[in-house]
Amino acid sequence: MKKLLAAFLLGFIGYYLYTAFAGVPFGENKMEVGKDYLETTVPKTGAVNTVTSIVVNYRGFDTLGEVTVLFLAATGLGAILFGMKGKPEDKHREPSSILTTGAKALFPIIVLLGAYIFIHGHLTPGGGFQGGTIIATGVLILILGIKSFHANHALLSVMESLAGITFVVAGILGLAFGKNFLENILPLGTPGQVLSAGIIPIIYIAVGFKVGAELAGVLDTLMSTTRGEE
Amino acid sequence: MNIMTIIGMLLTSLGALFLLLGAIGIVRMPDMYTRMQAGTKATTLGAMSFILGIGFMEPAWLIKTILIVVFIALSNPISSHALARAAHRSGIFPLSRENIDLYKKDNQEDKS
Amino acid sequence: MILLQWTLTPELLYQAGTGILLFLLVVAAIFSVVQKDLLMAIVGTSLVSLILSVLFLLLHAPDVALTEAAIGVALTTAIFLIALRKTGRYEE
Amino acid sequence: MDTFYYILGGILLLALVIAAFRFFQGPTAPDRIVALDAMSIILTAGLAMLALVFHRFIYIDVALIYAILGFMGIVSIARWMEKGI
Repeated sequence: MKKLLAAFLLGFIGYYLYTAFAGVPFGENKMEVGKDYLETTVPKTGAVNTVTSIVVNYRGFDTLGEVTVLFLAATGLGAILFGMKGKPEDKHREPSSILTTGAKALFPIIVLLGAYIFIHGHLTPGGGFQGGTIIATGVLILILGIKSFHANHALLSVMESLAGITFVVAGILGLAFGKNFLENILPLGTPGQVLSAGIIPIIYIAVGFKVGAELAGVLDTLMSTTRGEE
Repeated sequence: MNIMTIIGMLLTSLGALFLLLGAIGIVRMPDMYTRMQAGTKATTLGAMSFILGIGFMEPAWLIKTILIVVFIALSNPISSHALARAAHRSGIFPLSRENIDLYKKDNQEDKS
Repeated sequence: MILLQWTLTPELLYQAGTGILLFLLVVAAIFSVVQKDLLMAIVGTSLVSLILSVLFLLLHAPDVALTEAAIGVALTTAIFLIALRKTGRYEE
Repeated sequence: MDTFYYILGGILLLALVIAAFRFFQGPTAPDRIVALDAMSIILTAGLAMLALVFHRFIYIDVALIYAILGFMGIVSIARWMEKGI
Protein backbone atom coordinates (compact mmCIF):
# COMPACT_ATOMS: atom_id res chain seq x y z
CA MET A 1 0.00 0.00 0.00
CA LYS A 2 2.78 2.37 0.96
CA LYS A 3 4.74 1.52 -2.19
CA LEU A 4 1.61 1.98 -4.30
CA LEU A 5 1.07 5.41 -2.77
CA ALA A 6 4.69 6.36 -3.44
CA ALA A 7 4.43 5.21 -7.05
CA PHE A 8 1.20 7.16 -7.49
CA LEU A 9 2.77 10.31 -6.03
CA LEU A 10 5.83 9.94 -8.27
CA GLY A 11 3.61 9.59 -11.33
CA PHE A 12 1.64 12.69 -10.29
CA ILE A 13 4.79 14.79 -9.86
CA GLY A 14 6.25 13.43 -13.10
CA TYR A 15 3.09 14.30 -15.05
CA TYR A 16 3.04 17.86 -13.82
CA LEU A 17 6.76 18.31 -14.43
CA TYR A 18 6.18 17.04 -17.97
CA THR A 19 3.34 19.45 -18.62
CA ALA A 20 5.38 22.32 -17.21
CA PHE A 21 8.47 21.62 -19.32
CA ALA A 22 6.79 20.40 -22.51
CA GLY A 23 6.26 23.91 -23.81
CA VAL A 24 9.76 25.21 -23.19
CA PRO A 25 11.79 25.34 -26.42
CA PHE A 26 15.09 23.78 -25.35
CA GLY A 27 18.11 24.21 -27.55
CA GLU A 28 16.65 26.95 -29.71
CA ASN A 29 18.44 30.19 -30.14
CA LYS A 30 15.89 32.36 -28.38
CA MET A 31 17.57 33.26 -25.11
CA GLU A 32 19.14 36.71 -25.34
CA VAL A 33 21.98 36.11 -22.85
CA GLY A 34 23.11 32.86 -24.47
CA LYS A 35 23.05 34.41 -27.93
CA ASP A 36 25.12 37.32 -26.73
CA TYR A 37 27.73 35.04 -25.17
CA LEU A 38 27.93 32.84 -28.26
CA GLU A 39 28.46 35.81 -30.55
CA THR A 40 30.91 37.89 -28.56
CA THR A 41 33.04 35.26 -26.85
CA VAL A 42 35.58 34.58 -29.58
CA PRO A 43 36.48 38.23 -30.41
CA LYS A 44 36.46 39.28 -26.74
CA THR A 45 38.38 36.45 -25.07
CA GLY A 46 40.08 34.56 -27.92
CA ALA A 47 38.97 31.15 -26.63
CA VAL A 48 37.27 28.77 -29.05
CA ASN A 49 35.59 26.81 -26.26
CA THR A 50 32.78 29.02 -24.97
CA VAL A 51 32.29 27.08 -21.74
CA THR A 52 35.91 27.60 -20.76
CA SER A 53 35.84 31.30 -21.50
CA ILE A 54 32.74 31.73 -19.32
CA VAL A 55 34.16 29.67 -16.45
CA VAL A 56 37.56 31.36 -16.40
CA ASN A 57 37.07 34.81 -17.86
CA TYR A 58 33.54 36.03 -17.14
CA ARG A 59 33.28 34.16 -13.85
CA GLY A 60 36.91 33.77 -12.83
CA PHE A 61 36.24 34.89 -9.26
CA ASP A 62 33.69 32.08 -8.91
CA THR A 63 36.33 29.55 -10.03
CA LEU A 64 38.71 30.91 -7.38
CA GLY A 65 35.97 30.28 -4.80
CA GLU A 66 35.49 26.69 -6.02
CA VAL A 67 39.21 25.98 -5.78
CA THR A 68 39.19 27.39 -2.25
CA VAL A 69 36.30 25.11 -1.27
CA LEU A 70 38.18 22.07 -2.56
CA PHE A 71 41.31 23.16 -0.68
CA LEU A 72 39.31 23.55 2.57
CA ALA A 73 37.76 20.09 2.12
CA ALA A 74 41.18 18.48 1.59
CA THR A 75 42.64 20.29 4.59
CA GLY A 76 39.74 19.30 6.85
CA LEU A 77 40.03 15.67 5.82
CA GLY A 78 43.75 15.71 6.52
CA ALA A 79 43.15 17.29 9.92
CA ILE A 80 40.55 14.69 10.93
CA LEU A 81 42.48 11.66 9.72
CA PHE A 82 45.95 12.82 10.80
CA GLY A 83 48.01 10.00 12.25
CA MET A 84 45.21 7.45 12.00
CA LYS A 85 46.48 3.97 11.13
CA GLY A 86 44.69 0.75 10.29
CA LYS A 87 44.38 -2.08 12.77
CA PRO A 88 47.42 -4.39 12.85
CA GLU A 89 45.29 -7.45 12.07
CA ASP A 90 44.25 -5.97 8.72
CA LYS A 91 46.47 -8.15 6.59
CA HIS A 92 47.19 -6.70 3.21
CA ARG A 93 47.41 -8.81 0.12
CA GLU A 94 50.09 -7.88 -2.32
CA PRO A 95 49.21 -6.94 -5.89
CA SER A 96 50.24 -9.33 -8.63
CA SER A 97 53.30 -8.60 -10.71
CA ILE A 98 51.19 -7.99 -13.82
CA LEU A 99 49.32 -5.23 -12.03
CA THR A 100 52.57 -3.71 -10.74
CA THR A 101 54.13 -3.65 -14.20
CA GLY A 102 50.96 -2.26 -15.73
CA ALA A 103 50.75 0.49 -13.12
CA LYS A 104 54.35 1.53 -13.71
CA ALA A 105 53.80 1.53 -17.48
CA LEU A 106 50.47 3.36 -17.46
CA PHE A 107 51.22 6.09 -14.89
CA PRO A 108 53.23 8.38 -17.24
CA ILE A 109 50.63 7.97 -19.98
CA ILE A 110 47.78 8.95 -17.68
CA VAL A 111 49.67 12.00 -16.36
CA LEU A 112 50.47 13.04 -19.95
CA LEU A 113 46.79 12.71 -20.87
CA GLY A 114 45.78 14.89 -17.91
CA ALA A 115 48.34 17.52 -18.91
CA TYR A 116 46.99 17.45 -22.47
CA ILE A 117 43.46 17.99 -21.19
CA PHE A 118 44.28 21.04 -19.07
CA ILE A 119 46.74 22.67 -21.47
CA HIS A 120 44.21 22.45 -24.31
CA GLY A 121 41.37 23.63 -22.08
CA HIS A 122 40.49 26.59 -24.29
CA LEU A 123 40.44 24.52 -27.49
CA THR A 124 38.87 21.15 -26.66
CA PRO A 125 36.37 20.01 -24.01
CA GLY A 126 37.78 19.77 -20.52
CA GLY A 127 39.94 22.00 -18.43
CA GLY A 128 41.69 22.31 -15.13
CA PHE A 129 39.32 20.32 -12.97
CA GLN A 130 39.08 17.40 -15.38
CA GLY A 131 42.83 17.29 -16.01
CA GLY A 132 43.56 17.39 -12.29
CA THR A 133 41.12 14.56 -11.67
CA ILE A 134 42.83 12.45 -14.34
CA ILE A 135 46.24 13.06 -12.71
CA ALA A 136 44.78 11.99 -9.35
CA THR A 137 43.53 8.82 -11.04
CA GLY A 138 47.08 8.18 -12.16
CA VAL A 139 48.21 8.38 -8.53
CA LEU A 140 45.36 6.00 -7.63
CA ILE A 141 46.70 3.30 -9.93
CA LEU A 142 50.12 3.62 -8.29
CA ILE A 143 48.48 3.22 -4.87
CA LEU A 144 46.57 0.15 -6.05
CA GLY A 145 49.37 -1.45 -7.97
CA ILE A 146 52.57 -0.97 -5.98
CA LYS A 147 53.09 -2.57 -2.60
CA SER A 148 53.38 -0.06 0.27
CA PHE A 149 53.36 3.00 -1.96
CA HIS A 150 53.16 6.34 -0.17
CA ALA A 151 52.82 9.71 -1.85
CA ASN A 152 55.29 12.44 -1.00
CA HIS A 153 53.09 14.83 0.97
CA ALA A 154 55.72 17.59 1.20
CA LEU A 155 56.04 17.71 -2.59
CA LEU A 156 52.27 17.67 -2.99
CA SER A 157 51.73 20.60 -0.63
CA VAL A 158 54.52 22.64 -2.27
CA MET A 159 52.94 22.02 -5.70
CA GLU A 160 49.49 22.97 -4.43
CA SER A 161 50.70 26.18 -2.78
CA LEU A 162 52.64 27.27 -5.86
CA ALA A 163 49.58 26.68 -8.05
CA GLY A 164 47.33 28.67 -5.70
CA ILE A 165 49.82 31.54 -5.58
CA THR A 166 49.97 31.57 -9.39
CA PHE A 167 46.19 31.91 -9.60
CA VAL A 168 46.02 34.79 -7.14
CA VAL A 169 49.03 36.58 -8.67
CA ALA A 170 47.43 36.33 -12.11
CA GLY A 171 44.40 38.07 -10.61
CA ILE A 172 46.36 40.79 -8.84
CA LEU A 173 48.36 41.58 -11.99
CA GLY A 174 45.08 42.72 -13.54
CA LEU A 175 44.70 45.22 -10.68
CA ALA A 176 48.32 46.34 -11.09
CA PHE A 177 47.78 47.17 -14.76
CA GLY A 178 44.82 49.36 -13.91
CA LYS A 179 42.05 46.90 -14.74
CA ASN A 180 39.78 44.68 -12.67
CA PHE A 181 40.70 41.61 -10.62
CA LEU A 182 41.37 38.61 -12.93
CA GLU A 183 40.96 40.68 -16.09
CA ASN A 184 42.98 39.71 -19.13
CA ILE A 185 46.27 41.58 -19.56
CA LEU A 186 48.02 39.40 -22.15
CA PRO A 187 47.58 39.62 -25.95
CA LEU A 188 44.77 37.45 -27.28
CA GLY A 189 46.59 35.87 -30.23
CA THR A 190 44.95 33.89 -33.02
CA PRO A 191 41.87 31.89 -31.94
CA GLY A 192 42.53 28.17 -32.32
CA GLN A 193 46.24 28.20 -31.44
CA VAL A 194 47.62 26.74 -28.23
CA LEU A 195 49.25 30.04 -27.21
CA SER A 196 46.15 32.20 -27.37
CA ALA A 197 43.24 33.39 -25.24
CA GLY A 198 45.49 35.44 -22.95
CA ILE A 199 45.25 34.45 -19.32
CA ILE A 200 43.09 31.30 -19.68
CA PRO A 201 45.88 28.69 -20.22
CA ILE A 202 47.92 30.02 -17.27
CA ILE A 203 44.95 29.84 -14.90
CA TYR A 204 43.96 26.40 -16.14
CA ILE A 205 47.48 25.01 -15.70
CA ALA A 206 47.48 26.33 -12.12
CA VAL A 207 44.01 24.87 -11.42
CA GLY A 208 45.05 21.52 -12.91
CA PHE A 209 48.12 21.19 -10.70
CA LYS A 210 46.19 22.32 -7.64
CA VAL A 211 43.26 19.93 -8.10
CA GLY A 212 45.56 17.03 -8.96
CA ALA A 213 47.75 17.57 -5.90
CA GLU A 214 44.74 17.97 -3.57
CA LEU A 215 42.91 14.87 -4.78
CA ALA A 216 46.08 12.77 -4.72
CA GLY A 217 46.69 13.86 -1.12
CA VAL A 218 43.08 13.00 -0.20
CA LEU A 219 43.38 9.52 -1.74
CA ASP A 220 46.69 8.81 -0.04
CA THR A 221 45.41 9.97 3.36
CA LEU A 222 42.26 7.87 3.04
CA MET A 223 44.19 4.82 1.88
CA SER A 224 46.65 5.00 4.76
CA THR A 225 43.78 4.56 7.24
CA THR A 226 42.90 1.11 5.90
CA ARG A 227 46.41 -0.27 5.85
CA GLY A 228 47.70 -2.07 8.89
CA GLU A 229 51.26 -1.73 10.19
CA GLU A 230 53.72 -3.54 8.00
CA MET B 1 33.00 6.09 -51.80
CA ASN B 2 36.69 5.29 -51.92
CA ILE B 3 38.66 2.28 -50.70
CA MET B 4 39.35 3.69 -47.21
CA THR B 5 35.64 4.08 -46.50
CA ILE B 6 34.96 0.50 -47.58
CA ILE B 7 37.74 -0.83 -45.33
CA GLY B 8 36.33 1.26 -42.50
CA MET B 9 32.81 -0.08 -43.00
CA LEU B 10 34.10 -3.67 -43.02
CA LEU B 11 36.11 -3.10 -39.83
CA THR B 12 33.24 -1.42 -37.98
CA SER B 13 30.83 -4.19 -39.00
CA LEU B 14 33.29 -6.82 -37.75
CA GLY B 15 33.76 -4.92 -34.50
CA ALA B 16 30.03 -4.57 -33.87
CA LEU B 17 29.57 -8.28 -34.58
CA PHE B 18 32.26 -9.21 -32.06
CA LEU B 19 30.75 -6.88 -29.44
CA LEU B 20 27.36 -8.52 -29.94
CA LEU B 21 28.86 -12.02 -29.72
CA GLY B 22 30.71 -11.11 -26.53
CA ALA B 23 27.51 -9.81 -24.96
CA ILE B 24 25.64 -12.99 -25.93
CA GLY B 25 28.48 -15.05 -24.47
CA ILE B 26 28.14 -13.28 -21.13
CA VAL B 27 24.52 -14.36 -20.87
CA ARG B 28 24.82 -17.88 -22.28
CA MET B 29 27.95 -19.28 -20.62
CA PRO B 30 27.50 -21.51 -17.56
CA ASP B 31 30.29 -20.41 -15.28
CA MET B 32 31.92 -17.18 -14.15
CA TYR B 33 35.30 -17.89 -15.72
CA THR B 34 33.86 -18.84 -19.10
CA ARG B 35 31.71 -15.74 -18.96
CA MET B 36 34.83 -13.73 -18.38
CA GLN B 37 36.40 -15.43 -21.40
CA ALA B 38 33.59 -14.16 -23.60
CA GLY B 39 33.16 -10.83 -21.90
CA THR B 40 36.74 -9.62 -22.04
CA LYS B 41 38.51 -11.12 -25.04
CA ALA B 42 35.75 -10.82 -27.62
CA THR B 43 34.72 -7.34 -26.55
CA THR B 44 38.32 -6.11 -26.51
CA LEU B 45 38.86 -7.28 -30.09
CA GLY B 46 35.49 -5.85 -31.07
CA ALA B 47 36.14 -2.41 -29.63
CA MET B 48 39.63 -2.23 -31.14
CA SER B 49 38.35 -3.16 -34.58
CA PHE B 50 35.37 -0.80 -34.29
CA ILE B 51 37.43 2.24 -33.34
CA LEU B 52 40.10 1.50 -35.98
CA GLY B 53 37.28 1.32 -38.53
CA ILE B 54 36.07 4.76 -37.46
CA GLY B 55 39.62 6.02 -38.07
CA PHE B 56 39.55 4.58 -41.58
CA MET B 57 36.19 6.16 -42.33
CA GLU B 58 37.50 9.64 -41.39
CA PRO B 59 41.19 9.63 -42.41
CA ALA B 60 41.93 12.87 -40.56
CA TRP B 61 41.17 11.14 -37.24
CA LEU B 62 43.42 8.15 -37.85
CA ILE B 63 46.22 9.09 -35.41
CA LYS B 64 43.90 9.68 -32.49
CA THR B 65 41.92 6.49 -33.09
CA ILE B 66 45.15 4.46 -33.26
CA LEU B 67 46.03 6.05 -29.90
CA ILE B 68 42.69 4.88 -28.47
CA VAL B 69 43.28 1.36 -29.83
CA VAL B 70 46.73 1.24 -28.19
CA PHE B 71 45.25 2.40 -24.89
CA ILE B 72 42.55 -0.26 -24.99
CA ALA B 73 45.15 -2.93 -25.76
CA LEU B 74 47.28 -1.78 -22.83
CA SER B 75 44.64 -1.25 -20.19
CA ASN B 76 41.92 -3.82 -20.74
CA PRO B 77 43.88 -7.05 -20.07
CA ILE B 78 45.08 -5.67 -16.73
CA SER B 79 41.53 -5.26 -15.48
CA SER B 80 40.55 -8.74 -16.71
CA HIS B 81 43.53 -10.30 -14.95
CA ALA B 82 42.86 -8.47 -11.69
CA LEU B 83 39.19 -9.47 -11.79
CA ALA B 84 39.93 -13.16 -12.41
CA ARG B 85 42.44 -13.24 -9.58
CA ALA B 86 40.07 -11.48 -7.20
CA ALA B 87 37.26 -13.89 -8.06
CA HIS B 88 39.48 -16.88 -7.44
CA ARG B 89 40.68 -15.50 -4.13
CA SER B 90 37.20 -14.66 -2.94
CA GLY B 91 36.22 -18.32 -3.20
CA ILE B 92 34.64 -18.94 -6.60
CA PHE B 93 36.01 -22.00 -8.36
CA PRO B 94 35.52 -23.12 -11.96
CA LEU B 95 32.98 -25.80 -12.84
CA SER B 96 35.02 -28.59 -14.37
CA ARG B 97 34.62 -32.35 -14.60
CA GLU B 98 38.22 -33.28 -13.94
CA ASN B 99 38.78 -30.79 -11.18
CA ILE B 100 41.90 -29.29 -12.66
CA ASP B 101 42.66 -26.04 -10.90
CA LEU B 102 46.36 -25.31 -10.88
CA TYR B 103 45.93 -21.77 -9.68
CA LYS B 104 44.41 -23.08 -6.44
CA LYS B 105 47.66 -24.85 -5.57
CA ASP B 106 49.63 -21.70 -6.34
CA ASN B 107 47.31 -19.72 -4.18
CA GLN B 108 47.70 -22.01 -1.17
CA GLU B 109 51.48 -21.85 -1.43
CA ASP B 110 51.19 -18.12 -1.65
CA LYS B 111 49.14 -17.92 1.53
CA SER B 112 51.49 -19.92 3.74
CA MET C 1 -4.45 6.17 -39.40
CA ILE C 2 -1.92 7.76 -37.08
CA LEU C 3 -0.30 4.40 -36.45
CA LEU C 4 0.24 3.88 -40.17
CA GLN C 5 2.27 7.08 -40.38
CA TRP C 6 4.81 5.78 -37.88
CA THR C 7 7.41 4.53 -40.27
CA LEU C 8 11.00 4.12 -39.16
CA THR C 9 12.16 7.70 -39.50
CA PRO C 10 15.61 8.72 -38.22
CA GLU C 11 14.05 10.83 -35.46
CA LEU C 12 12.06 7.88 -34.20
CA LEU C 13 15.12 5.61 -34.12
CA TYR C 14 17.11 8.32 -32.33
CA GLN C 15 14.39 8.74 -29.74
CA ALA C 16 14.08 4.98 -29.29
CA GLY C 17 17.81 4.66 -28.60
CA THR C 18 17.72 7.52 -26.13
CA GLY C 19 14.70 5.93 -24.46
CA ILE C 20 16.49 2.60 -24.04
CA LEU C 21 19.47 4.36 -22.46
CA LEU C 22 17.19 6.35 -20.12
CA PHE C 23 15.35 3.19 -19.11
CA LEU C 24 18.64 1.43 -18.29
CA LEU C 25 19.71 4.48 -16.29
CA VAL C 26 16.57 4.45 -14.14
CA VAL C 27 16.74 0.67 -13.61
CA ALA C 28 20.41 0.85 -12.57
CA ALA C 29 19.67 3.67 -10.12
CA ILE C 30 16.79 1.72 -8.54
CA PHE C 31 19.03 -1.39 -8.41
CA SER C 32 21.74 0.46 -6.53
CA VAL C 33 19.24 1.93 -4.06
CA VAL C 34 17.38 -1.26 -3.08
CA GLN C 35 20.44 -3.56 -2.98
CA LYS C 36 21.40 -5.01 0.43
CA ASP C 37 24.92 -5.93 -0.68
CA LEU C 38 26.64 -2.56 -0.58
CA LEU C 39 29.46 -3.60 -2.95
CA MET C 40 26.81 -4.19 -5.59
CA ALA C 41 25.32 -0.78 -4.81
CA ILE C 42 28.70 0.81 -5.58
CA VAL C 43 28.90 -1.16 -8.84
CA GLY C 44 25.42 0.15 -9.67
CA THR C 45 26.46 3.77 -9.16
CA SER C 46 29.41 3.14 -11.46
CA LEU C 47 27.01 1.91 -14.14
CA VAL C 48 24.80 4.98 -13.62
CA SER C 49 27.69 7.35 -14.25
CA LEU C 50 28.72 5.29 -17.29
CA ILE C 51 25.33 5.64 -18.98
CA LEU C 52 24.93 9.26 -17.88
CA SER C 53 28.12 10.23 -19.69
CA VAL C 54 26.82 8.83 -22.99
CA LEU C 55 23.54 10.70 -22.48
CA PHE C 56 25.39 13.98 -21.93
CA LEU C 57 27.29 13.43 -25.17
CA LEU C 58 23.96 12.77 -26.94
CA LEU C 59 22.79 16.19 -25.73
CA HIS C 60 25.91 17.85 -27.26
CA ALA C 61 27.54 18.65 -23.93
CA PRO C 62 31.08 17.25 -24.24
CA ASP C 63 32.41 19.25 -21.29
CA VAL C 64 29.93 17.74 -18.88
CA ALA C 65 30.40 14.28 -20.38
CA LEU C 66 34.15 14.53 -19.88
CA THR C 67 33.74 15.65 -16.28
CA GLU C 68 31.36 12.79 -15.57
CA ALA C 69 33.76 10.31 -17.18
CA ALA C 70 36.80 11.58 -15.30
CA ILE C 71 35.19 11.76 -11.88
CA GLY C 72 32.50 9.09 -11.92
CA VAL C 73 34.45 6.18 -13.34
CA ALA C 74 37.39 5.76 -11.00
CA LEU C 75 37.62 8.33 -8.22
CA THR C 76 34.18 8.10 -6.61
CA THR C 77 34.28 4.31 -6.88
CA ALA C 78 37.64 4.19 -5.09
CA ILE C 79 36.54 6.58 -2.34
CA PHE C 80 33.29 4.65 -1.75
CA LEU C 81 35.27 1.41 -1.60
CA ILE C 82 37.65 2.77 1.05
CA ALA C 83 34.65 3.85 3.12
CA LEU C 84 33.14 0.38 2.65
CA ARG C 85 36.32 -1.26 3.94
CA LYS C 86 36.06 0.75 7.15
CA THR C 87 32.39 -0.24 7.68
CA GLY C 88 30.77 -3.52 6.62
CA ARG C 89 29.77 -5.10 3.35
CA TYR C 90 26.16 -6.06 4.12
CA GLU C 91 23.36 -3.80 5.24
CA GLU C 92 21.18 -5.09 8.07
CA MET D 1 25.50 6.02 -45.18
CA ASP D 2 22.97 7.05 -42.53
CA THR D 3 21.35 3.62 -42.73
CA PHE D 4 24.73 2.07 -41.96
CA TYR D 5 25.09 4.25 -38.85
CA TYR D 6 21.63 3.27 -37.66
CA ILE D 7 22.38 -0.43 -38.09
CA LEU D 8 25.64 -0.07 -36.16
CA GLY D 9 23.96 1.86 -33.36
CA GLY D 10 21.19 -0.73 -33.18
CA ILE D 11 23.71 -3.56 -32.84
CA LEU D 12 25.56 -1.70 -30.07
CA LEU D 13 22.33 -0.99 -28.18
CA LEU D 14 21.30 -4.64 -28.51
CA ALA D 15 24.66 -5.76 -27.12
CA LEU D 16 24.30 -3.27 -24.26
CA VAL D 17 20.84 -4.54 -23.33
CA ILE D 18 21.97 -8.19 -23.48
CA ALA D 19 24.94 -7.46 -21.21
CA ALA D 20 22.63 -5.56 -18.86
CA PHE D 21 20.59 -8.77 -18.43
CA ARG D 22 23.60 -10.49 -16.88
CA PHE D 23 24.27 -7.40 -14.77
CA PHE D 24 20.83 -7.40 -13.18
CA GLN D 25 20.50 -11.18 -12.93
CA GLY D 26 24.00 -12.42 -12.10
CA PRO D 27 24.08 -14.68 -9.07
CA THR D 28 27.46 -13.71 -7.66
CA ALA D 29 29.34 -10.43 -7.47
CA PRO D 30 32.06 -11.16 -10.09
CA ASP D 31 29.40 -11.98 -12.70
CA ARG D 32 28.01 -8.49 -12.38
CA ILE D 33 31.44 -6.94 -12.55
CA VAL D 34 32.22 -8.88 -15.75
CA ALA D 35 29.00 -7.52 -17.22
CA LEU D 36 29.97 -3.98 -16.13
CA ASP D 37 33.37 -4.39 -17.82
CA ALA D 38 31.75 -5.49 -21.07
CA MET D 39 29.25 -2.62 -20.90
CA SER D 40 32.01 -0.08 -20.40
CA ILE D 41 33.86 -1.37 -23.49
CA ILE D 42 30.65 -1.31 -25.55
CA LEU D 43 29.92 2.24 -24.45
CA THR D 44 33.47 3.32 -25.36
CA ALA D 45 32.81 2.13 -28.90
CA GLY D 46 29.46 3.91 -28.78
CA LEU D 47 31.07 7.22 -27.75
CA ALA D 48 33.50 6.99 -30.67
CA MET D 49 30.57 6.30 -32.99
CA LEU D 50 28.66 9.33 -31.67
CA ALA D 51 31.66 11.50 -32.56
CA LEU D 52 31.51 10.08 -36.09
CA VAL D 53 27.77 10.60 -36.40
CA PHE D 54 27.91 14.22 -35.22
CA HIS D 55 31.06 14.90 -37.35
CA ARG D 56 32.85 16.68 -34.51
CA PHE D 57 36.51 15.84 -34.06
CA ILE D 58 36.69 17.12 -30.50
CA TYR D 59 34.01 14.73 -29.24
CA ILE D 60 36.44 11.83 -29.59
CA ASP D 61 38.34 13.10 -26.54
CA VAL D 62 35.61 11.64 -24.35
CA ALA D 63 36.19 8.20 -25.89
CA LEU D 64 39.93 8.66 -25.30
CA ILE D 65 39.34 9.35 -21.60
CA TYR D 66 37.04 6.34 -21.32
CA ALA D 67 39.54 4.04 -23.04
CA ILE D 68 42.23 4.80 -20.52
CA LEU D 69 40.24 5.37 -17.33
CA GLY D 70 37.48 2.80 -17.77
CA PHE D 71 39.57 -0.02 -16.40
CA MET D 72 40.42 1.79 -13.15
CA GLY D 73 37.00 1.20 -11.62
CA ILE D 74 37.21 -2.53 -12.34
CA VAL D 75 40.74 -2.75 -10.92
CA SER D 76 39.75 -0.98 -7.70
CA ILE D 77 36.72 -3.24 -7.19
CA ALA D 78 38.89 -6.30 -7.86
CA ARG D 79 41.53 -5.13 -5.40
CA TRP D 80 38.76 -4.60 -2.81
CA MET D 81 37.54 -8.15 -3.28
CA GLU D 82 40.96 -9.63 -2.64
CA LYS D 83 41.41 -7.36 0.42
CA GLY D 84 43.93 -5.13 -1.30
CA ILE D 85 42.47 -1.72 -0.46
